[in-house]
Amino acid sequence: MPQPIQRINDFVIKFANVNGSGSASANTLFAKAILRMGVPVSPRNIFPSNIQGLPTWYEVRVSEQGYLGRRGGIDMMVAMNPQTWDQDLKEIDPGGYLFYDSAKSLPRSRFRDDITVIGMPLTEICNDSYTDSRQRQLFKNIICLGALSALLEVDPNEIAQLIGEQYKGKETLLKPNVHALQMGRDYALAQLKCPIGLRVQRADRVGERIFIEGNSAVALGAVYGGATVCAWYPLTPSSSVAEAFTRHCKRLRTEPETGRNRYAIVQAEDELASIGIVIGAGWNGARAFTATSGPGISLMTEFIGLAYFAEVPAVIVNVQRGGPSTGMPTRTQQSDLLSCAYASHGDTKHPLLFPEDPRECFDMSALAFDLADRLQTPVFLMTDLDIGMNERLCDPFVWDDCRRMDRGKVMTREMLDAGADFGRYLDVDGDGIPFRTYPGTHPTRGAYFTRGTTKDRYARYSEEGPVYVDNMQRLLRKFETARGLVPKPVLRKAAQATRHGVIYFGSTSPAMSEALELLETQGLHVDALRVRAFPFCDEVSEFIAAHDQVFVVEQNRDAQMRMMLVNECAADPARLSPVLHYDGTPVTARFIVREISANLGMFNIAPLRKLVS
Amino acid sequence: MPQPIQRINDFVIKFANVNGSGSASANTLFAKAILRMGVPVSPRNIFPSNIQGLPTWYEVRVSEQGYLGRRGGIDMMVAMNPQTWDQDLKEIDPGGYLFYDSAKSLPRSRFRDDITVIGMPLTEICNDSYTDSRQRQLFKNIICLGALSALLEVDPNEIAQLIGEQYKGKETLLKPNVHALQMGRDYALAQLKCPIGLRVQRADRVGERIFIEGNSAVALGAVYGGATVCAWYPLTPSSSVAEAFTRHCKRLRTEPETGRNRYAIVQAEDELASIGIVIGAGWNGARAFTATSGPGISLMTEFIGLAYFAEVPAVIVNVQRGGPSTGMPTRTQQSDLLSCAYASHGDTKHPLLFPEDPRECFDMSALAFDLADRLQTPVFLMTDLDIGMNERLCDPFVWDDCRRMDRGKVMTREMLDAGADFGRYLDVDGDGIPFRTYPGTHPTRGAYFTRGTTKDRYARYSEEGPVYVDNMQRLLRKFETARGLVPKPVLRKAAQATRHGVIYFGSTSPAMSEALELLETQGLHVDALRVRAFPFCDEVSEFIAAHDQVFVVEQNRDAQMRMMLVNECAADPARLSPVLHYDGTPVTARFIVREISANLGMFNIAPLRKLVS
Amino acid sequence: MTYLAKPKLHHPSLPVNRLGYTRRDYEGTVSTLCAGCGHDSISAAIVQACFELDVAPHRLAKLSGIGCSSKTPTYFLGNSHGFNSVHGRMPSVLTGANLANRDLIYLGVSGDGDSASIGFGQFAHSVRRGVDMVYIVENNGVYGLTKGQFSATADRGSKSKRGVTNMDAAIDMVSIALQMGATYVARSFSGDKAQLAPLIKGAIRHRGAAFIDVISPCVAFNNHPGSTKSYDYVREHNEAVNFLDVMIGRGPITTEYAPGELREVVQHDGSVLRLRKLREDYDPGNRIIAMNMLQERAAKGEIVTGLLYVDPQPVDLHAHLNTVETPLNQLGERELIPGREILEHLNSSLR
Amino acid sequence: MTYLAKPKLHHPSLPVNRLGYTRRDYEGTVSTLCAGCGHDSISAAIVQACFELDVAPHRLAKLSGIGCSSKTPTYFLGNSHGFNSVHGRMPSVLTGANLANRDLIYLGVSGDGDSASIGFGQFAHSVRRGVDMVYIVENNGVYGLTKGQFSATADRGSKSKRGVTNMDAAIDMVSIALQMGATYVARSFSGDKAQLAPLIKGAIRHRGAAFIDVISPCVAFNNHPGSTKSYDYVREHNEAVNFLDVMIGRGPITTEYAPGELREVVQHDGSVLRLRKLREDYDPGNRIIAMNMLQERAAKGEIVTGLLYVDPQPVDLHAHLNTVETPLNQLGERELIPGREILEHLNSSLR
Ligand SMILES: Cc1ncc(C[n+]2csc(CCOP(=O)(O)OP(=O)(O)O)c2C)c(N)n1
Ligand SMILES: Cc1ncc(C[n+]2csc(CCOP(=O)(O)OP(=O)(O)O)c2C)c(N)n1
Ligand code: SF4
Ligand code: SF4
Ligand SMILES: [Mg+2]
Ligand SMILES: [Mg+2]
Repeated sequence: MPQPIQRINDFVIKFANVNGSGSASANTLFAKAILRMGVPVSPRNIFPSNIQGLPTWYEVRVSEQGYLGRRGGIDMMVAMNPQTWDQDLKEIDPGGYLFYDSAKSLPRSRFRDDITVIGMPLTEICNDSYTDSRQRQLFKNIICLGALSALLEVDPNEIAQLIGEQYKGKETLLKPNVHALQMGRDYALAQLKCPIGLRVQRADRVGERIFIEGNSAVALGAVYGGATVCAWYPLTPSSSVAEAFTRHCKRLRTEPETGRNRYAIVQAEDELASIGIVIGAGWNGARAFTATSGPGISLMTEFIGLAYFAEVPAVIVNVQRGGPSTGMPTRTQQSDLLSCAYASHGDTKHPLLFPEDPRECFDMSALAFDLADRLQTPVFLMTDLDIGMNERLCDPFVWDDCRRMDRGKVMTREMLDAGADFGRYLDVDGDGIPFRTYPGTHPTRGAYFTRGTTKDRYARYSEEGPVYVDNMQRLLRKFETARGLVPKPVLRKAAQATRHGVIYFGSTSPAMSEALELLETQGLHVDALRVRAFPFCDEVSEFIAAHDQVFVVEQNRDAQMRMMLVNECAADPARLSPVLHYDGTPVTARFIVREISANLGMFNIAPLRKLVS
Repeated sequence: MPQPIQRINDFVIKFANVNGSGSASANTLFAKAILRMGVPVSPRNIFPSNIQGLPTWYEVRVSEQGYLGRRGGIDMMVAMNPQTWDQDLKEIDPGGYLFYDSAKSLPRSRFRDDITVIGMPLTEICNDSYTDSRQRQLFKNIICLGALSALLEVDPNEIAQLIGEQYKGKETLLKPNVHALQMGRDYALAQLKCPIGLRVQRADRVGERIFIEGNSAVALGAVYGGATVCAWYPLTPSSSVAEAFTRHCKRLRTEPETGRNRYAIVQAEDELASIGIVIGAGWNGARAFTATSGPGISLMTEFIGLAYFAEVPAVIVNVQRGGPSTGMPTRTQQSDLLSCAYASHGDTKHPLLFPEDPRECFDMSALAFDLADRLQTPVFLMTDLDIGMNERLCDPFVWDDCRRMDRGKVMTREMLDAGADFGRYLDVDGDGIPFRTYPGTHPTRGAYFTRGTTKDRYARYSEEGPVYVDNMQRLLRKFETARGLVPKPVLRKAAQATRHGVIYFGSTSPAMSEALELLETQGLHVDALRVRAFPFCDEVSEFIAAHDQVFVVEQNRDAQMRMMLVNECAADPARLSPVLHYDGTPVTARFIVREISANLGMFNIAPLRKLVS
Repeated sequence: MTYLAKPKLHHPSLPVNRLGYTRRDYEGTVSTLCAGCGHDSISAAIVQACFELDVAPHRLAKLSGIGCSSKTPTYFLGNSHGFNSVHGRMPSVLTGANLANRDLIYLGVSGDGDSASIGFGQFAHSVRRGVDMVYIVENNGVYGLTKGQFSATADRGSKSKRGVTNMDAAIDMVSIALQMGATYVARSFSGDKAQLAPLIKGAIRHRGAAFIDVISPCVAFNNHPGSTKSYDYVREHNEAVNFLDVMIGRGPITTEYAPGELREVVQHDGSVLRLRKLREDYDPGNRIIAMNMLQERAAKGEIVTGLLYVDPQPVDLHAHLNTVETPLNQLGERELIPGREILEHLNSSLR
Repeated sequence: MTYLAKPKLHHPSLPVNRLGYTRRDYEGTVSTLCAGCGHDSISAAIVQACFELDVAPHRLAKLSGIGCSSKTPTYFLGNSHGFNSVHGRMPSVLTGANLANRDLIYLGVSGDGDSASIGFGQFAHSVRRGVDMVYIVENNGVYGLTKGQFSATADRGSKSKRGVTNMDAAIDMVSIALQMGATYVARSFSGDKAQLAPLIKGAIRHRGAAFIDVISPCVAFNNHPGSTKSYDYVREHNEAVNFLDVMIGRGPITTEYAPGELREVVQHDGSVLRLRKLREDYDPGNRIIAMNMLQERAAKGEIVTGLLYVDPQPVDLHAHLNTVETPLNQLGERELIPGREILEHLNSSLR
């Protein structure tokens, strides 16, 4: 047997559970307790498109260095699902650990020799202590947690404290939970060899950071961005954006005097209606958004073209999942870039924002409303399941109370009265953005008829070629203006000057940061640019121009970002090498390092130590 | 006054009419009579999105050389619409001709000095001859036609013959039409200076060619392609595809014994239903298609992704119009390339076919059904309004009676009984295409469950990463197979070896042919490649590689074809120069020549004589 | 100056309403529909209704889908904002507009293709949500703008201009609206402005989902014998169950009417719907009876017109959502943005 | 060998039907729905109906949209082709499949979200076209698969698991199906297999648009007090108007039934629907009366179940389209392709 893995504050543990068995809450307690000990964690739910009974996993990476991407490989498996036993066992790295419910005995052949096996008769303990079957199921998870606290030296007080916060005011729930925790812990301390080679040690590496799901952060950003209308249709993995918005609004947006709502949330009958409601509200001067995923975007396509051409602000949150078609609803990808950037028939282009974590989800969500109003066009917030439905450690939210909503070019009653020349599609100052009026502004001036067909600068219907071209070119100017308004990319220079660069975006960020460090330690220097928006700022073209070879890391099959870069930055495709990961799991640093180093090898770089993934 | 234009068999005449006034039939007679004289014509309808009362035009290019593209410039205007008088007058080239209804006198200021003005009191003549107001309106057009036959020396017997064919068996309609024709002709011969400088002379330049609208040809191609199910939703300019299919089927697809239909045509409630019906029928082994335009494509987007991923054959005819959104429903563009090639969220790619004229509409329509069955995927036939809704002279249709439908890889009851290993998504021979079974084939074998979610080679549901990747890579292999099956591009070498090339496609073809001749006469040698399909055949990449500078001529704003070429052929964008025409009118040879020669100028080619457009 | 705000030189003797507007102030640009199209008469009825109700044109927003009918909002109320959206999706756009500013009047104009074919789902769902709107379907049984194909309201057995017989069951928009919970439901005929204009007035004053199905013959494609939506056919089969007069505030009962039972319904906003019964057995206060009658009469080939159902105390979407009185599009930073301090509290709860 | 054709080792004593199949031959893969989900009972009823009707599994195609309900076709009829399409669009896919081959039986399975929300238009239009199909909505008033949001069939005033009250008017699928011209309309309850299985049998033998609304409680998200789609609520408010027995060919009237008026309806294909009336005043032969009764009972909070309407002589889409008897997908070059000569004639007509 290989040496059991010995690692402090740097390992991956995976819980194999059954969907709907109530394991989620215990799993979260585990992750949060480690966080409270000052050690960064990044947990990931791996769940099926199912409500009850199918396998589900919770993978937690514990990393004092603060690596928040998926690492690959499993150091310890908590195997609570007989259905997936064989598969789960196989995944453990040699020298790793297996924790399982030994109540039912298994033949030796179903185990492995190269790992440390820790059995605990969880079911027995539960059955002895509880009579109710639901209780047995729920407390089993807590007892298990107690045992793990002993095995891994997770501070039980932190767990108890968290349970206390969770059940504040519900003493009848609090006590039995703490009791179960203690019971599991006591058993482990008495019967099992504690601690094992994997351990958690108190550190100070979390700081002020917060722990939140991207979808909730997006929703909070919408509150701070001044969104008042939300129309949505349930669709995994985006539903929790609207659900969180509902929760946030309930707390933060009630008119104190009347108890009435300063927002309107409509669960529409489908995505066509959701986006229609958003466009109607945006046209009428409210800040409005919808949250959806790939299939919803596809259904919204016609309407998105209308909003582009009629120049109506709208914010569309796309929490990307695996495509195409229904695809992999509970898996992650970054594969809707083309379908969003060029959504709809005819010549169209739409701004996209790529947040890397919940903090940027918040920032960019709020920003999206300013951009949509300023640019009078749909703006996409491109997150994904990995970032949206998993809690992620990130910088705390900040807000400047002096910040004002940028409502863009809105002509008021006063301006109209003062005799302003209102042309709905008139480019008064060269930025391609015309003034608009809200309906109801003025009794005799400023009304106009909005259309998805061709119109002149004064919104008069026209089918004339020159009028059409004039309008379409203005829309291009507007897109140029967008280029100057969207968030700039973030450059991370390698320690040494290098001809090699890498471009990445969105949820790939933590894996990429780690990969860059790994590459650096191998003497491979790569400059990195994290793209945060489309249209691409000039810095992106400059970055490509400044490097002989640029890797483009993305989570889709067809290298969609690369295609957009080639096209929009007029870059020679020969210099852009795709690094593609698209099996539905979040990309790992190991994968990126392997791909890049293999590729650099081809470019006559000194041979590299082969890395495993 | 400049010298009146003198041209035989080479001029452009434009009829300015009122929508719904019955001018269409007289206009067609005019064009067809010239054709019957052996002189090629290419007429184009310019009509508004309106049923009655708004201006509409019919522009006829008469060209013995056989140029069928729009030329630009008007030699003679038949101004029958007071609403557009001023605008129509302005369009006439200096030295040109104006024919108008002089019944109502106009001040001199409303005329021009540099053209020949020919007035004829049409209304008066009509009112004297007819009492019924509808008759007055209709026969006015025929009287006008009679006058033109005298002015331009169009053989009146050809017109009379055409009227005879049109009203065969309807003597009561035939006679008065011929009478009106004669009346107009007699008046002109007696009262006007006949002929004018523009004349038609019998020639022999039409040959066996036929004269038909692209939409009708597409529909006929669908009949010959074996389509049995058509589902559609009315949408300009695509409606006449389904309407023509209905007509063709009535004549060609009735079961003789029973009078029953060997086809099913459903006018669905919208485009989502149309494509759904097509996919259901394709899944169940019928050849099925829909015809639509941009907005319909947008609505079909989700379903197209399903067909891609579930691998269901479908043929989608996209008669492109001006976008985005409702755009310019009655104008032409080639601006749905991206929205079709990469339709739907997630990683998707779809074959596209680009016919140049009705003949290719027919050929490619029939072919599309073979390709869809062979590739088990949606195939797009990309025509446009210019080609679809205008009669165009083209080679006659041909058909080989030995030709058999390629139904692709379909596993039969016999094969299943013989023990074939049926895996719905199993790539048995490396071409990426699996076998399918039709429902109802076999009592116990070959049934499978079709899904838009991830499945393994045996169609079993799976959410596993490797299974997903395996399937997605097979789909890429299938796309490679498509590359070998779609129509190859057509190369037209310049007279001299050259570093310059031009790529074009679809309805741009006649303008391009003419432009190439014009360039050649100016000593500008450009090799030309007409792309006929996506994915691009190797010849396309080779063509790009073989030229330093390649112009890409297309009728959209965002250079969509160029983007696809850069991306799919890994071409350096610096070498691909966009030539974009997107005002909704068909591109002209003059425009192409001007753009290309100006651009070649920039590349240090000997300066060129400036051309007007 | 915008295109629509064309200077209108009024003849001094033109009557003005309480806001000082003449009827011409409620007009739009010149119609480009076919001469004789029923839709133009509906536009005229809308003009009349708004004029008589003293609607401030800029306090009304007009929304439509795509079709000849959906074009009409250009032809009336030139000083109102309008939105000609996409085919079949007016209801969602209108819903969103309504959410953004509850203080305006929302007039949705649609066609039978727009609302019964492609837009059937949106029509039904906007009604069942109780959006406060006037939803008018200009129903000609065909797709006018795409040249005369059958729409989903074409009656089974009716014939197209080219002689094709429609085989699909017809959708009766009024029955669906009733079933979806519309609180004001009427049917009328574009050829009967005297009936139509008051129905529109009543709908405008109704604070809930008001639906009016207006049979509106298409002279270009559906006005021939064999059509059940032609002028002749509708005139022959029209069966008005009542006649409406809308009063703002309660006035004395005038004696202008021919005899017939009078009934007054006071709407939530104080407007009075004064209904003169033409069919004794028709009760517009009972949804179930109304539906039943409609079905029976339809089976007999009658086109029942009039105010078919009204709930004078509707509950609209804003009430369901419990939104504040101030239009949402007028809320500012103070009302909407919780600020830094609260965010910091939130941060601490996330550690 | 495909996955679905799993070798089934039958106990020799299992009863077989006329085709020699046992009930197990009508099963599918193991259900992954929640234990107790109503949908699983519907699957069982489908299995029973097909077994008893001697349906050859491969002559039936099962189509669905997306949702827990739409997943169920994997769990029955493993030897039938299935198509789990996209959300809300089963009706169009089924229509197309039906057009391609009129010889198969088409079973459409959908949910209330799938058919009443996103798919409302397709549902309505497929019914009004008279597509020959069995359309089953597994109606739980919520979106199960996306975790319990209200669907459009949730009753106004009903409460979600989290305590939120639904404010939108409910869509009654049965009323809409009737209005759209469905020729076989039933409602049942997943908890009542004895009622449900015969209703499915009758629908399968019906040669037109057959619609069955099956209330099917969602144990995960909609089985609590306050729900009107819970097992308890439905049991309490269920009001069966009749009981159906389907006979293939006319057999003697058995005496197994409790007394009650018996009525026999002979369908177009010869199958006999034997109806025992449980409510004397309910007549499933009259669409208008049926609709009226439904409305009245619904207003009283009753959930009317049973065979609500049947037209024994339906006219289906193929009849409307006058298609040939041979399935279109079996026509070959000879029938479909007019050939060179005709093309040349066409060419000459185009000169
Ligand atoms: C997505 C889409 N599909 C099709 C069309 C084409 N189209 C325009 S209007 C129309 C039908 C209009 O019919 P209706 O609503 O009855 O209006 P009408 O013209 O009869 O007043 C159609 C099909 C479109 N504009 N958009
Ligand atoms: C276009 C699209 N939007 C949303 C979804 C997400 N979705 C999946 S199932 C479902 C609702 C299913 O509800 P219902 O039809 O009632 O089925 P149930 O699960 O309740 O049986 C939704 C909204 C989807 N798959 N596709
Ligand atoms: S086509 Fe019909 S609906 Fe359209 S404008 Fe003409 S008459 Fe009216
Ligand atoms: S969530 Fe509801 S509908 Fe879905 S399987 Fe569970 S009980 Fe059934
Ligand atoms: Mg219509
Ligand atoms: Mg449901």
